[in-house]
Amino acid sequence: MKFFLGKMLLKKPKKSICINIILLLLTFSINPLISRIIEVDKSGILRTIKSAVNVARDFDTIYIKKGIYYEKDIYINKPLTIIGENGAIVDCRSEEGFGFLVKTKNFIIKNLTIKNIGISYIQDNAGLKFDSCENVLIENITIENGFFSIYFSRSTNFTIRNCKLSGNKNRTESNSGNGIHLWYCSNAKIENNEIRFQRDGIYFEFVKSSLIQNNFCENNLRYGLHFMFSDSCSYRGNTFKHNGAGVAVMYTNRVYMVENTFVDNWGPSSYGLLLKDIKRSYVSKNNFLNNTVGIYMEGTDQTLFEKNNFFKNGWALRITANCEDNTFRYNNFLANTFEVATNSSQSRNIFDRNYWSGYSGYDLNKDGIGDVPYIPVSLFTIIVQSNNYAVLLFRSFFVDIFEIAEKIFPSIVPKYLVDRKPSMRQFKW
Amino acid sequence: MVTIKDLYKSYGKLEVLKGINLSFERGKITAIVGPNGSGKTTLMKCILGLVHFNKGKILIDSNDVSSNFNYRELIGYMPQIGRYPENLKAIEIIKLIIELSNNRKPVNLDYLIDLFNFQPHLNKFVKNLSGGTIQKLSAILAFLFDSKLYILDEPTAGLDPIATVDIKNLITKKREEGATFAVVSHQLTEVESFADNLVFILEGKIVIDSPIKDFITTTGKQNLEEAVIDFLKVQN
Amino acid sequence: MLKYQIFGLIFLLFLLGCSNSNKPEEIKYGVDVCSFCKMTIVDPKWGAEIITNKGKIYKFDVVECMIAYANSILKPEEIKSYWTINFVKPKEWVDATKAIYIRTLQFPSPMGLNSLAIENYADTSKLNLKPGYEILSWEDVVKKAKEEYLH
Amino acid sequence: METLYKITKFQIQNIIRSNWIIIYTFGLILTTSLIIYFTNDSSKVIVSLMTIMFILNPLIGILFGSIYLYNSREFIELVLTQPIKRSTLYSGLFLGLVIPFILVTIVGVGLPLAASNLIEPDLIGNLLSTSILLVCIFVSIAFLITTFIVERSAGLGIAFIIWLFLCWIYDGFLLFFSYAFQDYPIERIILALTIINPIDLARINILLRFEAAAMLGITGAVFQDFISASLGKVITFAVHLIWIFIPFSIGYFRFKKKDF
Repeated sequence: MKFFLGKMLLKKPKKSICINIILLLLTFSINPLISRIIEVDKSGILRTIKSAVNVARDFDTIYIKKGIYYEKDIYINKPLTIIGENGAIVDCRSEEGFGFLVKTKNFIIKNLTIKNIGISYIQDNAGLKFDSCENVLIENITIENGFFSIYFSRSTNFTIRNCKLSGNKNRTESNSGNGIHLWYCSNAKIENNEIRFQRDGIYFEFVKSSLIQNNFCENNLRYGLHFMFSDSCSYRGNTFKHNGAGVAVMYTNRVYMVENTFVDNWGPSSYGLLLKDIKRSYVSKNNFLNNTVGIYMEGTDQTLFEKNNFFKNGWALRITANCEDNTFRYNNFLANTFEVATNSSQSRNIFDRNYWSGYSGYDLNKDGIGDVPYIPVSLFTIIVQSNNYAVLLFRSFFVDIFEIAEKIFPSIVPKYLVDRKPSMRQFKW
Repeated sequence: MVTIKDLYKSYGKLEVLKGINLSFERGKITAIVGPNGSGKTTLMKCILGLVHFNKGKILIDSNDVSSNFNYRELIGYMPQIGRYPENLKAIEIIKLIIELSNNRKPVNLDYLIDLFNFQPHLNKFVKNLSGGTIQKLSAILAFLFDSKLYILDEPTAGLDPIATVDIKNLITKKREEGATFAVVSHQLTEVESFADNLVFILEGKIVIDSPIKDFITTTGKQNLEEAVIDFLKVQN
Repeated sequence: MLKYQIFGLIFLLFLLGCSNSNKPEEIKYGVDVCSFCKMTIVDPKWGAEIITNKGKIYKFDVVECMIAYANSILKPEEIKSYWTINFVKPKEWVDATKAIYIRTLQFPSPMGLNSLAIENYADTSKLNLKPGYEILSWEDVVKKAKEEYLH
Repeated sequence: METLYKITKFQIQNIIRSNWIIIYTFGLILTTSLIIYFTNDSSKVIVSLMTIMFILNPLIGILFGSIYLYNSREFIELVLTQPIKRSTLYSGLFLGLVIPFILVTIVGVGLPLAASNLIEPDLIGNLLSTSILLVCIFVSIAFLITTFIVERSAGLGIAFIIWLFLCWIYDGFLLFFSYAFQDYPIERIILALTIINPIDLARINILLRFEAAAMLGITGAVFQDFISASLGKVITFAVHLIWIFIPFSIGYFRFKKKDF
């Protein structure tokens, strides 16, 4: 297992998941020969999905014809395929309960709209809820006005793709649920989904070896993506835009974060990416654009940050004193109000060959590396990092004067936080 | 015309006027003389309402100075140093003073402009006027209206001889028309030439208050200057 | 000298005016951030607060964060009181050291210790507890939090 | 009323013609235009302008105000020998000084900003009105100083120190205070202390109105809650008015009793 996890960081796609899916699909493609197709139709014999589920045998396919079905708590405990015709809608009428509750292996659900899931303060109601499942495929599902949209617990080997999930934009954090919620799961693949107006777009807790890619999470009330205690997972090519607080990756080791875009996560307690107690991870080729803080890191160790773009953030990086042995190289820091803030009194992180738009040094030998080291920390960021209230002096004349004085006679800014080889040219990644 | 009774004024611990009793006779020129710091200017400013006195009473034609500011209509004042807003023209300042003085008629304006040859300066900005011209402007402002009382603080200081003569003639002319004058001055010879009465102030007290002619006669001296020096010696 | 004394006195009055209360402050869900894990606090069923001797209030999303904070960033002797939200009455505060904790996977907590707080045993009736739960005291929760969460 | 109008009018006439004010206005127009031209990023423009409007403008206000009043002493005396009320003269002097400054601010900063179309009119209005309030405050402090302190150089020194205190030293104290009492619940006190200082209040008020607000974090959010609430709006406006009113009226009573 350890070997496998180590490999995770190096190899981009998850082969095991792919193979599983192919196997799964193979199984199902043979199925129609031996299994039946059961039609649900508002004007047919079977008028409700529940009745169809009742009559269905293992590996049957339920085909839901166009129409609005006012149903909830559809309980599934046998391997089935459910496919909706265009315009097939399940409306839970905001009553407490689930859309579908699934406890089985080998389940496929496709092309269906589920809407109006009821709010509950005690139960985690969801459009699609899975408990102890295996081999599941969810595709082209639209969930509107959801509480939790898709919820998995204690499950493995499943794929969620091309879904559009959305909560109610008028809700607050405390009465909305997560878009895709995984708890004690493994080998999940989540791709090409659009998630909006949920509490957290994607939520991972105690999840292992899973892949999140090319998703678009926007306007979620708290986080676009929230990772807790979920080792050896990857996310790549996702866009997290204008979420309440950004993306949080916490208490996790070996996370592979590549080619994501973090944009417009702008608010008093927002950041593009929050890293809290993370070890041995890799952050590369991400774009951090217009966030209050690009990356906020606390207790982050042995992580490599390379080839990222930090553009127009309030703070590009905020690093607390307990972050150690991280390396930042070949990153672009462009037009950020502040580049690095830290309250560390020692050099525990390495900055090497980054491009800093704030750099005003020269390059006499024309090797593309500035001849003067660059200190990306300003006095104000240090003060703020150790004293929250000092932020009120932002843009004050008092701070301006001290910044100028500090530039002329450096005395407070730590000289160890330095990029000794700042790049003269912006990298193209 | 002006009656001052038992006037006291101190700035903090510094007593400047210590019980002044005085009256300016109608139609007479009273010269107020005394060394620097004796309290001449303070006395003037008390009459003008610029300084609030601690004790006593000042009546101008039965108007109590401390009760109503309108009595100032009766007074024309010429300060020792005239300083005016730099970016206004002389004419604008004259107009402003006319506007601020309850719309009294500036009956003497043309006469004064003529007298001081002021026409070429009327449309100049104050910052371009020489010291002497500014002094003339002060004089014009003081004599604009037919006032009953004129208070002049060193009216001839800084003026060229011709203008000095002009001012003296003006004072004499106004006196003949019945105006009362209080003139602060240093120069005893000058005072002698046009004043009727002498008031000599020393350390906040009046030591001489008499018609000039009488004063010279009593001391038996040739002129006012000698008389005053003699008087002061006797005092000491 | 007198001026300094007056200034000092004013400050003291200010401080007294603020620090005297020993009442937890309402958490603004969706706005306030957990002092320990930095997460936005969103779930009204969970929430905890520390009030220090000096009167400063620290807010947490859940009791395990509070315990972690009390044992790593603050010193226990600096703390005047510990508070936690009553799971079944989310607007009410319970003295965390006297609360009853129920540990069950039925109600996963934001940080995974899964120990909800209630004020008395009668409150359990509202939970529809399924078998497999544990009842813990404050001391148990502190111990478990230290073992499983703080490392 | 008529007298007040006349005094105000002649003063405005006098000040507007002064080289000083003309140069300052053109300087402002030039600086503002350059800032707009070279930064072309609305939030950076606002930040740069804030330094000019909330730091430089008050300095010019308090110094120019004091110098002007000291220079006008003799003329004030002369005007006082005319049959007018002292209070009318005082108010007239104040209005006459403040109005040119308002015009200078509008012309020097407002016009280039409005012409550039870079910043929404609402925010320009906010920026200008806050700046105007600040100038009024510092002019009124100049009135307070000149009515109490006869000696010109001492008066100007004090004017400068008051400016320095409000825009610089005060913030140092604030920082020191927040460090010293970090462990206490000082949020509200800090809020109060910041609001008391007109320059800090002006700065935060503007910062909170554009996107930089988020950079103030949770502490800023507390301010935002306070300032955006209707009561907060009233209070912030009231604080500025009080800052104008108190020095003005203390000066006023002193002026009425003063010996010239």
